[in-house]
Amino acid sequence: ATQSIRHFWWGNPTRDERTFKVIEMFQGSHPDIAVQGETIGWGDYWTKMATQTAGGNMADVIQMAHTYIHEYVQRGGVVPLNDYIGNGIDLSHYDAGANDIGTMGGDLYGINIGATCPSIPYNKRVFEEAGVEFDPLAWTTDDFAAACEKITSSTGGAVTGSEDMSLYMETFEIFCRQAGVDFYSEDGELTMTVEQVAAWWQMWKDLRDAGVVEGKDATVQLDKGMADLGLIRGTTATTFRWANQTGALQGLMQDPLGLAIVPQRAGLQSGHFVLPSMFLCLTRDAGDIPAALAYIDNWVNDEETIKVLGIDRGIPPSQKGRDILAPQLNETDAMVVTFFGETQSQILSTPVIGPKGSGEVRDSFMRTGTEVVLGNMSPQDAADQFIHDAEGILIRASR
Amino acid sequence: MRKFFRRNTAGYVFLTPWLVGFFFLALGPILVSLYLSFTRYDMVSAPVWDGLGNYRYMFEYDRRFWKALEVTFTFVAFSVPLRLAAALGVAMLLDKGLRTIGVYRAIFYLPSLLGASIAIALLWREMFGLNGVINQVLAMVGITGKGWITDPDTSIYTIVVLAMWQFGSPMLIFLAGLRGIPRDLYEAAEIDGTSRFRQFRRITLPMLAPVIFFNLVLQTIEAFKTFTSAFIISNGTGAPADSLLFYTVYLFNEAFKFFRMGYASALAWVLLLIIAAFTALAFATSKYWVHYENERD
Amino acid sequence: MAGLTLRNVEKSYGALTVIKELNLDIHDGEFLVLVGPSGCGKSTLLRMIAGLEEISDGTIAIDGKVVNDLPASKRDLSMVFQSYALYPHMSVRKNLAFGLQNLSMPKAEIARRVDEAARILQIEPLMERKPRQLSGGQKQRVAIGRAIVREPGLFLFDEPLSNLDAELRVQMRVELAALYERLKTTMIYVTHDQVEAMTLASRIVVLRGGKIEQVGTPEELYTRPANLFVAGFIGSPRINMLKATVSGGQAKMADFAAFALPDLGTRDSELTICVRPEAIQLGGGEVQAEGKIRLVEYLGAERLVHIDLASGQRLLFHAQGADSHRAGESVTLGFDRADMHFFDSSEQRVEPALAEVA
Amino acid sequence: MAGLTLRNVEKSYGALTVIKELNLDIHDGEFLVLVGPSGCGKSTLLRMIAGLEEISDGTIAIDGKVVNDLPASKRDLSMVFQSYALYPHMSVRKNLAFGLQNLSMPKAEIARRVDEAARILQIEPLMERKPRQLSGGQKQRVAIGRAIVREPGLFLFDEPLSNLDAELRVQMRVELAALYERLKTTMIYVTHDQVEAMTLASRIVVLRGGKIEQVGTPEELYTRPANLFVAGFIGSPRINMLKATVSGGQAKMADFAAFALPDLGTRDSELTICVRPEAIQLGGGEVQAEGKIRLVEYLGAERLVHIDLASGQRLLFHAQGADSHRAGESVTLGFDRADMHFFDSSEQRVEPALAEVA
Amino acid sequence: MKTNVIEQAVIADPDARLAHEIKERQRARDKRARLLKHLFLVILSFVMIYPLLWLVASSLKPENEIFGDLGLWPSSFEWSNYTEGWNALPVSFTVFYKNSAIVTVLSVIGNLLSCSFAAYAFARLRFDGRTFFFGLMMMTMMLPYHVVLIPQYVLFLELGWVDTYLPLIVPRFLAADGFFIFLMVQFFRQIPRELDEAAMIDGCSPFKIYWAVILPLSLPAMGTAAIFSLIWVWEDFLAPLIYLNDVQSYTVPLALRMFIDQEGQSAFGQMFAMSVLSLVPVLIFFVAFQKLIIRGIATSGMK
Ligand SMILES: Nc1ncnc2c1ncn2[C@@H]1O[C@H](COP(=O)(O)OP(=O)(O)OP(=O)(O)O)[C@@H](O)[C@H]1O
Ligand SMILES: Nc1ncnc2c1ncn2[C@@H]1O[C@H](COP(=O)(O)OP(=O)(O)OP(=O)(O)O)[C@@H](O)[C@H]1O
Ligand SMILES: [Mg+2]
Ligand SMILES: [Mg+2]
Repeated sequence: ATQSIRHFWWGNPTRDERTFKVIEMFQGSHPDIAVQGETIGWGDYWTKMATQTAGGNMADVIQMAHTYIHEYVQRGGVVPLNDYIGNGIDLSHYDAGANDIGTMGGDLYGINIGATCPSIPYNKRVFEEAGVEFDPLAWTTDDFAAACEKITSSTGGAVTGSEDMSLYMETFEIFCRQAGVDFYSEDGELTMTVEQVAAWWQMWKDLRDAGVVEGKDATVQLDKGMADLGLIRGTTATTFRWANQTGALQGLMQDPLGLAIVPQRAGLQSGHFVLPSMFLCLTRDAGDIPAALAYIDNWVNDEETIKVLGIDRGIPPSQKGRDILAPQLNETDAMVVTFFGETQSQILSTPVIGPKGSGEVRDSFMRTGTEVVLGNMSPQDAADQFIHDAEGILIRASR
Repeated sequence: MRKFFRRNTAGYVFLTPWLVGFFFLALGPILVSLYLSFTRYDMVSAPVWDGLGNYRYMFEYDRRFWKALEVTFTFVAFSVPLRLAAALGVAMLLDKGLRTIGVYRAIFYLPSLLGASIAIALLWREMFGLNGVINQVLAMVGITGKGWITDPDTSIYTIVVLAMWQFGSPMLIFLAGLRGIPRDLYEAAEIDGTSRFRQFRRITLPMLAPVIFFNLVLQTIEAFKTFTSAFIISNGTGAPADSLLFYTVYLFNEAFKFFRMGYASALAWVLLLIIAAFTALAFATSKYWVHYENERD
Repeated sequence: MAGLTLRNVEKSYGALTVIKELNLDIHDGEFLVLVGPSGCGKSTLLRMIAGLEEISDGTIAIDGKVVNDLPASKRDLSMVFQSYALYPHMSVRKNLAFGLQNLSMPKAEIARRVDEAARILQIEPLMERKPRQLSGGQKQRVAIGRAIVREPGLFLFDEPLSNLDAELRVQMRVELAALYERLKTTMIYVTHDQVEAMTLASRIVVLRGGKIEQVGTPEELYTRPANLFVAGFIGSPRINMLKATVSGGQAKMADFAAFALPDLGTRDSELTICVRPEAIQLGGGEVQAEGKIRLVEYLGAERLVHIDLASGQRLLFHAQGADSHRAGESVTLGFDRADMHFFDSSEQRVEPALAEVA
Repeated sequence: MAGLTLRNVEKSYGALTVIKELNLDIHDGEFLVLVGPSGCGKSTLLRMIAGLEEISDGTIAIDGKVVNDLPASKRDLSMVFQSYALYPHMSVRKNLAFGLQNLSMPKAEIARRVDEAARILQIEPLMERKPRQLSGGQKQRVAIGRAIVREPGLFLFDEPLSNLDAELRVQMRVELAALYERLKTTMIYVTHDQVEAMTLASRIVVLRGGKIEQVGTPEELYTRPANLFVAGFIGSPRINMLKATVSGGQAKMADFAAFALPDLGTRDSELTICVRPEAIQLGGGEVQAEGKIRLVEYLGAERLVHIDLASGQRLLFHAQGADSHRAGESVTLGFDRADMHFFDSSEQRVEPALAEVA
Repeated sequence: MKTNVIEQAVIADPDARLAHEIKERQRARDKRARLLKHLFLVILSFVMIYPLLWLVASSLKPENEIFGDLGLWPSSFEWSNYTEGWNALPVSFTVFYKNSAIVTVLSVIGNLLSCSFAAYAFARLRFDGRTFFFGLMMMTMMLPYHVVLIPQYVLFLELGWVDTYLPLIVPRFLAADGFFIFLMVQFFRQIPRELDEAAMIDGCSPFKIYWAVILPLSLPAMGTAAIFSLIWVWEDFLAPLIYLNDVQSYTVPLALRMFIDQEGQSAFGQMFAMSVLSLVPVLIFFVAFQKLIIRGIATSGMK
């Protein structure tokens, strides 16, 4: 090999296996390009990434998450790909708007390599046994509350209807968008409102007070891993997750899972959206750009590659991709793809990706929300404080 | 001049590996971190000089800094004495007699072997959770427990318990130390009609003082720097309600989650000063209670 | 106050038996001195009595009560360790006071006793020092002090004066004797110093290889050693030993003329005849030989004269004061029959029948 | 082989000066014995010579080369520590061989020397033991062994025989003398044993409080002590000291009749007159007094008779062999003028003018 | 016949009988005391060992049972977690173990050597600047390591050491871990100085004293240090995480981190199985080396 590139992603055993297979295949077809695959789990990935970035030693091609892409884009860690689209990388078959979220200020920084959407995975067995009947694609917050009540009472409280999602900012985002309010404006201003925040927390407080959602002990743990979810442990019937994680959830459970949308608010618009679960980015430190481009192009276009990758990283953001995969999907995956397809119609807009500091705002949201969960603050007061804090955070982050 | 060389050569020869390591590997990064503490540095772009900005923000505006200090001090105050006491107690128990003691030593060290792995985090949440083992045991004696680890008022103490439970390394050091106490002192004390307890207080403790001192200083330093257990148990967030926001967890998040390495460096140097103050205090008082048999001067 | 009874006491380290079937009665209030060659088991015996060393076999009773499994701390005794075993982290004063504090004695009384001991031991200026700041002899005195501040029923001293200068040793010896006079406690005292043994002991026990060779008053041991070992061991300079063959009531030693032997009640034809160096007479004595002075050792008050006899035997002569013998000089020497000690071939003392002493 | 020169050597621990302005020349091949009361600085001096103790002031030269800052390991000497300092983790054999291995000596030679030392010290059966399995005297012998296997230019012995029994001590003393004879190396030897000092020394140094009181051959020290301290320190049993007032050529001691004093070349009217216990004569002597026997100490070969005089003065009389005095008896005692040692009021020896000795 | 005689003698001799009885009584009492102590230790042991039991149990459970069911006993034993876990990652655990072994063995050797060197200097030798450097050494332990991570990374990057084992191993040969230096200093200071002196008299250079006297006499401390440094290096994941890029060069703890994906498919069962296995070498080493710790060396060559 005369050229060499490094590809760095966060993974797990299956994903790593698939990715290394892809690399192997790529090298088979491109004997002049050596690819070094580098991988580690999610949590450690970002520490290592930051260190490599600081050292000027980033891998040529990296996997990005929507929660972090802004940080790297704004600081120049990843480079725009505009010049290479159609000129090295062929994205012509991509769904319209599939790369919107990877585009900032008109430049494309991250190529969508798997789309996902918000979802409420639910324990089918529990729902059925409790006799809950609902339309997973069109239920409302009232249906949701009723379902929770039914489940909780029918199991005598052994299983509560739902996890208390008041601290899930992702779920709140849909709630917000249902009212037509996005979190941030295009230029990074905070646009979410005190009212929406208060209403959100109030809604959950009511459910909590009714005793139909999981208790505060489970709630105040933040950023729970799958292993800690009530859904997995059998103590609640639903949670919030990105749809592409359904397979992973199902692997840890015995009961079958179903997927529902985040409940609608009666009379308001849909807040549903899709976003890339992962991006591929070209970094500032990339040495051999043509080789990297060849690699990326192969990744999004090569049929065999798409087959090997499966929907592990999300649903292919192109009909071509989805068609290639359709025959090989297992039951759960098929359900996910179906769900993804069926909810397309509910997408009204794409959310704006958060500015620098949005991660910290999310932390602040969870922290302040905790006070509400613990009963130390009223939803309204907490909402006031959160918005105040969030503004401060954004100001500090923008310096 | 020759005298100077004669006096110093051996010392510096033995110190060479450390000196090389210190000057070539450690000092640079330390100084850089000091420099960074006066800058804004997001790790992607170049650092920007900010004077005392970080420090000013820390002391004037940063509520979470103070919270982190509070959490950390609470932890240090409880965990260090408890852990040392547990370690010393068990070490004393294991010091003599009993043929099977090797097995116990291994068993008691196990928790420390497991360190702060994901398994421990899961387990700890389970044990101290609402329906955890602890509450089941408490229920047996008629006490209704609570979610110890999820209640901001008590969560820190579960970490203290964790620290105490992982007393393996100080225990091992105590064991090694106990072995160094000349047996004839106990014989003399026996002859002097000394009770076991007084032997412990008047012979064991003072003779073990250098080792106790070591453990005290090191455990204090380590306790101030505690990171992994709190980080893993709180999923890196310091939750619930920042009650597990250990100083280094906060520092880590500032650095690697929020890209404020400059601020994190400032935090680090403040922590260093705090630890240094405590260590200096320990060293200063040591001459009153740590006896080195062999010091000439 | 305590009497001690040792019955069939044994001590082994693995296969090595250090104390063998030892039987000994120590009377209440006795000053017993233990002597014996290096490594014979003196310290071990002391440590067993103290309760520091497990007894492999037999029983030890204090005041008639078997104490085999009584811990040292309950035996009410104090001990000066051969290795001092001072508490390195305590000042001299604290070292001395430590044992007393265990008795929860009033502070003033502790201070009084400690000061008294310090005065006796002449370590008053050293009271605030740590043991490592002391000279060997000073340490040893602190070790003695630690034992004497307490007034237990039994004192055990393991070579307590070995590192003191002659003058101090005499003073300390006198102090210990005074202490003994005052308290009349049982004392067991190990020493290599013959003067100490002789002057302090009410009885001396001679130990060899873990066995008792003889027990008796100093005078008994000196004048009537029970066997050749005791004869050689007690007395400095060492007793002269001469081989003799007996035939027909006559004894013959190389270099000496044969002489009539009193009835010794033994059939052995090989005897050992011992004569103390101070019993040798130059130019006199009932049994005489010719010799040549090999070496004159100067000891201040006296001289030790080493004399070679023709057969190669060597005799030691303890010469008094003004004596002007020189090495190389030829002399006639002799001794009286009354000064002879007789030992049979099994090295046991044999006593001449009284009537027959000429 | 090494000669040593000490010039104005001082040693202080903080404010405490332990060795003061010490000057001493030790000749090459000399056997120098260091004596002095406990804590006078003997060990310290030895350690300074060895290079283990920093010298606060002054210079030490070995063979004319100043060695103040030469490390101990380069001084080519061996030392027996007062505290033995055996390597606890090594067997006796390894303890002995250790120093030799540092010299990269052939294995066979090491083994030979170690075996030889073991034989001399009678520790052959102990060779595989660790120090903690040895008795005190055995440890001490190992410590000696460690010093003698090497054959350095200078030997330093710090009370090497203090924990051995009398017999062994004599044997070891003879062995050390033989070693000295064979190697003719400089030896510096600290002891509290007068016999050792007297028999081994080519010269004795008497140290007190870190200062040299007198240096001389054993005979010089015994017969002409330079001052009252040396007189009292050398000689066992201790010399008798009597206060005397001088007037008009006559000296008067309490209890004794006045007698004519030779010219002492001093104007002091207060003198101290010393008489060795063996110079006392019962019923004889030029100067006489009446006394009462307080105590007779039995020492085997001789007796120590303590006599009270009317004024309360006490005299010690060293009685030879067959002596039948009893406590309580009244006696007349005396001594000759030739046996008197005179010391002036500053405790320095004064010598009677030769001509005037009657 | 012979035993009979002895028995008779025992019965006949009251002292011997008494001695016999006493021994029996003492034995009984010792036994009781021992039993009590054991009981206490056993209970404590259970508390201490519980997490390991849980870990082992979890490693044997089917994936979907690990979190749903809190009992220790698996419904079926999934030994496949072990067999499959070993090869679940792109690189076999055989390689990870080999990598870990290389890094660990070299690191432990480096640590023990270099730290004991420095400790010897600090504890035993006098030189100008000793206190100053000791203070600096202590200081290096106080700075949270996260803030020097990046400068250090840059340094090693400059040296071209990234993606090699050098950043993991070289610092250990340069006494980078103050913990061990300080630990050894405290133990070295306890060794009677007279032994150094005796060795000096025996013609030892400072190095020989260190090697032949100080080291063997600090076996308990060295054993402790060996155990700690082995365990810590074996379990260390931060440095390997930062400095190793190639999966082929990953160490075991890094490999264990590859099983868990917060956001996706995880293999908890296999991760637990491999975690259990990763403890095995450490435990073996612990059991082997703790003997050093308890075989204390009585400093009894001293008076
Ligand atoms: N570290 C120290 N600090 C203060 N004083 C000390 C120290 N070491 C020794 N000394 C004092 O120095 C003096 C001389 O001690 P050294 O050990 O030389 O005495 P020594 O003549 O050998 O006595 P001994 O015959 O008892 O062994 C003693 O009075 C002792 O108390
Ligand atoms: N732990 C042990 N293992 C084996 N033998 C030992 C042990 N301790 C002592 N001994 C041996 O037991 C014998 C008696 O030792 P002890 O200390 O009683 O002698 P000692 O009479 O006091 O001699 P010394 O006069 O030399 O002090 C010695 O020969 C010694 O070597
Ligand atoms: Mg002894
Ligand atoms: Mg001394």
